[in-house]
Amino acid sequence: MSNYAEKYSLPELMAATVAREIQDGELAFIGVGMPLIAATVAKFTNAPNFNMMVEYGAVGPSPRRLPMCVNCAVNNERAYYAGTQREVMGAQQAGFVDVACISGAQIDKFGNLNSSLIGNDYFHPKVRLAGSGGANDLASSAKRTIIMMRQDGRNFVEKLDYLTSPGYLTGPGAREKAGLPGSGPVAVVTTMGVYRFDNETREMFLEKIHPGVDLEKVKAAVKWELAVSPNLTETEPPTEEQVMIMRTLDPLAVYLGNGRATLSGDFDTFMKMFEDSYQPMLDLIKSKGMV
Amino acid sequence: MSNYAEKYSLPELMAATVAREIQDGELAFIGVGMPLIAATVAKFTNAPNFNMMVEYGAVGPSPRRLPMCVNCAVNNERAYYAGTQREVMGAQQAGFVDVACISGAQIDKFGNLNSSLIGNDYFHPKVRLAGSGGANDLASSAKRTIIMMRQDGRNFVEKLDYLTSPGYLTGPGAREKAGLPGSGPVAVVTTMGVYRFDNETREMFLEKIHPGVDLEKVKAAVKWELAVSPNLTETEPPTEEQVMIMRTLDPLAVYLGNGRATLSGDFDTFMKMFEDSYQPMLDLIKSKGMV
Amino acid sequence: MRYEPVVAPKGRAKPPVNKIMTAKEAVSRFIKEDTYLGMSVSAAPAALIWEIVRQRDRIKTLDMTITSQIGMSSVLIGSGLVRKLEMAYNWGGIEGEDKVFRRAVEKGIPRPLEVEEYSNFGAAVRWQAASMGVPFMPVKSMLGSEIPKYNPKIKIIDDPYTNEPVALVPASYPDVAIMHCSRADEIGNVQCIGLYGNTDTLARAAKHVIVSVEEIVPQAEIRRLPNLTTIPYYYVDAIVHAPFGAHWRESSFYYHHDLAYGLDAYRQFATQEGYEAWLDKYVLGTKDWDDYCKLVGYDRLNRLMLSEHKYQKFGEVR
Amino acid sequence: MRYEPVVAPKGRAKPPVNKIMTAKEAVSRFIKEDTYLGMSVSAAPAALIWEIVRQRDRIKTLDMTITSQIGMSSVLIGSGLVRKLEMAYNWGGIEGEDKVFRRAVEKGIPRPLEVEEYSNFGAAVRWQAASMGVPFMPVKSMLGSEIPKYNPKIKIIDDPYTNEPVALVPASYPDVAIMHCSRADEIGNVQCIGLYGNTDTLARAAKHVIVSVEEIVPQAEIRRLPNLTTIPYYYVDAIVHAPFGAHWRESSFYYHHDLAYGLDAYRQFATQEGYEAWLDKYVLGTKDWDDYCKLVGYDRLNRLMLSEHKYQKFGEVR
Repeated sequence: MSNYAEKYSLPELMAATVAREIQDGELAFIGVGMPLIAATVAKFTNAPNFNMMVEYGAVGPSPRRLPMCVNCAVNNERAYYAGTQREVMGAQQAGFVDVACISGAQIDKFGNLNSSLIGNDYFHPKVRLAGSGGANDLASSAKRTIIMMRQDGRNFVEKLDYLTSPGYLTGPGAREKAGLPGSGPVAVVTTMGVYRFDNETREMFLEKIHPGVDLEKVKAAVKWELAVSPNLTETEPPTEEQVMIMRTLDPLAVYLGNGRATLSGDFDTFMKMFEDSYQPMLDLIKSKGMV
Repeated sequence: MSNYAEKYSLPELMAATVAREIQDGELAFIGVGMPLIAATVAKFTNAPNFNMMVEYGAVGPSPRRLPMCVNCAVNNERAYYAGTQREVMGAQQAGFVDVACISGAQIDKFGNLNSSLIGNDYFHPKVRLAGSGGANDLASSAKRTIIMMRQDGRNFVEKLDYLTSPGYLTGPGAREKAGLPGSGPVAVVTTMGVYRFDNETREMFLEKIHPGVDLEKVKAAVKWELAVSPNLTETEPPTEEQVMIMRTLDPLAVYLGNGRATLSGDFDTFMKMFEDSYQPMLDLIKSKGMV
Repeated sequence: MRYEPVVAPKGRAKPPVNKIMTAKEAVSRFIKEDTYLGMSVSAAPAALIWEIVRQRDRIKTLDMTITSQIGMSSVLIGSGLVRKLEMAYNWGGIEGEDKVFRRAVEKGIPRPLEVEEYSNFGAAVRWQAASMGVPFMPVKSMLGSEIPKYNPKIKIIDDPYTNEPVALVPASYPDVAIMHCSRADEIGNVQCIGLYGNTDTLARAAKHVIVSVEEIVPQAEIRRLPNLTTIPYYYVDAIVHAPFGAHWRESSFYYHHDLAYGLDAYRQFATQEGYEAWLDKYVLGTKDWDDYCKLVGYDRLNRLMLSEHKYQKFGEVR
Repeated sequence: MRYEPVVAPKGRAKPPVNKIMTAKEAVSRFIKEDTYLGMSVSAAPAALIWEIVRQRDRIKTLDMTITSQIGMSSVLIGSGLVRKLEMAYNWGGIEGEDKVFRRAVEKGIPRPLEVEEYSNFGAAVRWQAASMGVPFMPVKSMLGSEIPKYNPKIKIIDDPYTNEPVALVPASYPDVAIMHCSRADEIGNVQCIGLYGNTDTLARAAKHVIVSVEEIVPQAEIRRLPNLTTIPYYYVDAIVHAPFGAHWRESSFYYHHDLAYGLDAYRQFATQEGYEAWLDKYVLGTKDWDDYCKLVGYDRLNRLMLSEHKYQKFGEVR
């Protein structure tokens, strides 16, 4: 059933798009933020038997509230397993993880990512960023990765300032030569559209464009000669159900809007969000016949 | 206090001797059998704050019955930790284990042990034995080892048929050169006496001889020119308390006599031994102010 | 560019579906001729071993990887199924000398047995390497001994950081692993209570995993105690409900080792004829594990359980 | 031969003695100038970090090893104590951009910060190598990336078994590790409930270990649930009783992450002046953790606990 939502936000469109990338029965390595919203939507719609691994040591949680971080207590709420990061990272390196969601500040045409620094001198960066965290591990070993990124016009670059997380490196055969177990990125979901990677050249091409986005604007936001699919289509909008699920899980738009700004210093609003989450989430879980 | 027992068996003498080698506060890697009896005696007498590690994943058990094997359920009875073999083996390799008890079928003058096979062709042994098990790991990484062996006249050899567990290998400096973390054996407690290793030559010498054993018999039971301490003394007998503890833990002499023979097929006697062990062991534990 | 998107292969995760089946089904489905079989020692998967022997005419030959086995592997060796044994220790423990093992190695009865040796830790970290998807693990055991001399798979290198010798052992990926554990839910989340040796890492190393358990519990019980989950569902192919499934050995917090039985079995194993008489009666002569338990006697098994619970019951003070 | 027997050195095991002390005592005793400090992220050892900053005039300089840190490490970096950071990630997580980290790396404010980078798993297995007493661990992460290009400690070799590339990372043995866990007994048997990242292996890697805990429990409670023991006593030097000891971060099964506080703190950290104002009020302005909790408000902390318990309480169905 595709009862599309009439009103939805761009983050909601992106999360719904990623949710559709997750298949039933899969094991996914999910970071918090938008990927978590997407994973939750998938679990309650197209992939009821998929389970989530969270980086700091949780598998298959069934939380009734919004997780805050990869090491957040919510991640082991009613989980199948709780313990170490090495359990989930080791399982991933051994090939058990079907799909992982990652992001970065810069990306190139082979899907390589930079989340470490901006500038051309590693030792004196213009802007220092977070670093790999688990992104390099997921990009190296997950069977496939889905990349979620903001497109700001400057971050789809010809050459990365630093290669933090491997995509297809220099092209066909490069991952195998490097000894990487995973097979690399299959999709890039951005604020402008959806990109795939060509099986022959391993180069990114535009497959879908978001409703209302101008193709020339997309091309201008990509610093290399962007390949566009001859069958370019418009991104499928989120369904009403997908949007309902997102707003039930994240009522203050902490991940899907500017909820963080409103919560800064506002303890009561923050706590009320949690205290009130139990019943609506439980109802949602039950409506899907889950436990 | 040294209120010596008037009557005791040779195994009881050996166990008491090993018990005296364990110091308070130490962490020891203990296999079952006689070393376990010795460790229990030490815990209740000279080393109340020492704790035991058992190979298949238990630390600091406080059992009220006799363990049967290194992976016996009794080993995690009221333990501080229960889980994996890699926890205890890893801790040992990282240098956390003060002392370990091992054994073998053959030993040479440098305290190297063979527990794998008898015969001069590895691929066609005259007698196939158990193999290393954990013995090699303990001999490699425990800070010091104590060796317990039967002396049958043939097993203190010039050359081992197979070197399963390293003592001092070929002599001074050989362990360091091989890259072994532990420092090697400090004592060999046999059915005839107690041997030490000379700090300079790393060769075994006879330090103590058991009451009633003839020195010439000992020399005849050693296939190399045995060095004998100029201050050779008689082995200290077990105290009444040490013997009482051994007989409380092992009333049917499963480890300290021929209990196994009598138990074969006799389920009722076997079960009664367990069912009746609770109260006397509890009384013993309480008498020592332990929990 | 053909604009044909990259399609990635699936991961190795087993899906969260109902995995409960009988030992007969599990062994038939996963264990074939020439299977490279891994086996846990804590607890001993007796119910699964018995079923493998019942299907020996179909299976014919197994190569095995263990750390240490105390008695139970000899049931397989004596049956003529085992061609090769990668091991650290194979003996009777308190039951004593393993004549079955000796006959196979010394005399090739009932068939020649090739032995590949490691130390216990050396054998265990081979599974750990596989569980992490790395080709080897470094270890400080076995250095200076003759174990590497007769096992070329053990490589001694100079550590590139300290230049000191370190031994490398290669990852071991069993085709199938069999193990006996405490409890599991129907999708295969397994919880081991008490000591469990290397059961956790063996399950992570193997391509297919068959777990027999004392109890099957609801998913909600697993979710209540997620820190007790030893083997998450994605490693597991089959859950076999086999109460007392480790007899004559122990199952921590469930029942005690039946030494009287074990010693008596070992007495019979002293000759191949004795072993076969035991096998005919207790293994081939019983159609499944429940049938074996009836033959041993549930009264006897129950007494072993009560004795264990007198001393320890998980989560309770005894 | 002089007949002087070999005397072996003692092992590294910490004895089973009463290890309960205040954060002030523990930090004074174990953390010195130039200490190589390891820190857990799940849970964040806030009570111990605050105390380290209170003693910064004595400690002066720390080199740190972490996997990832979410916010808390910046309290140390901003205080001017940190000279070097071995890390995979150092940022605010949901609290956002870490301006303290940026100032230190980009501008050397309040002091230059050297960064040595790994992936999360790459950083974690360095502690695992140390925990096992091996000089390195092999890993398949970081291959093909530029992480090894700027970190010579990462060596890429051809695996001697498969000839495929594999990365080696060297063991990391912190002088001192600080961590916040669920509960412990007085001799230092520690149980972590919920996810705990790499806290277990960090404790096994470090020379000295300081653990702050939510609850101190009797030994009998540890013995009742031995499978829950995450860190046995022989690794632990000090147990510090610090309820709510991870605030503003979460402590699984005890209380929720105080995001409202964290976001507000990060807003203040945007400038060094803002950071110092926060530090003066909440860290230097409080004499110990209880004093900090009073300043934050036990009513607020209690509400975070009640909210967590509404959703999960260990061993209970919620």
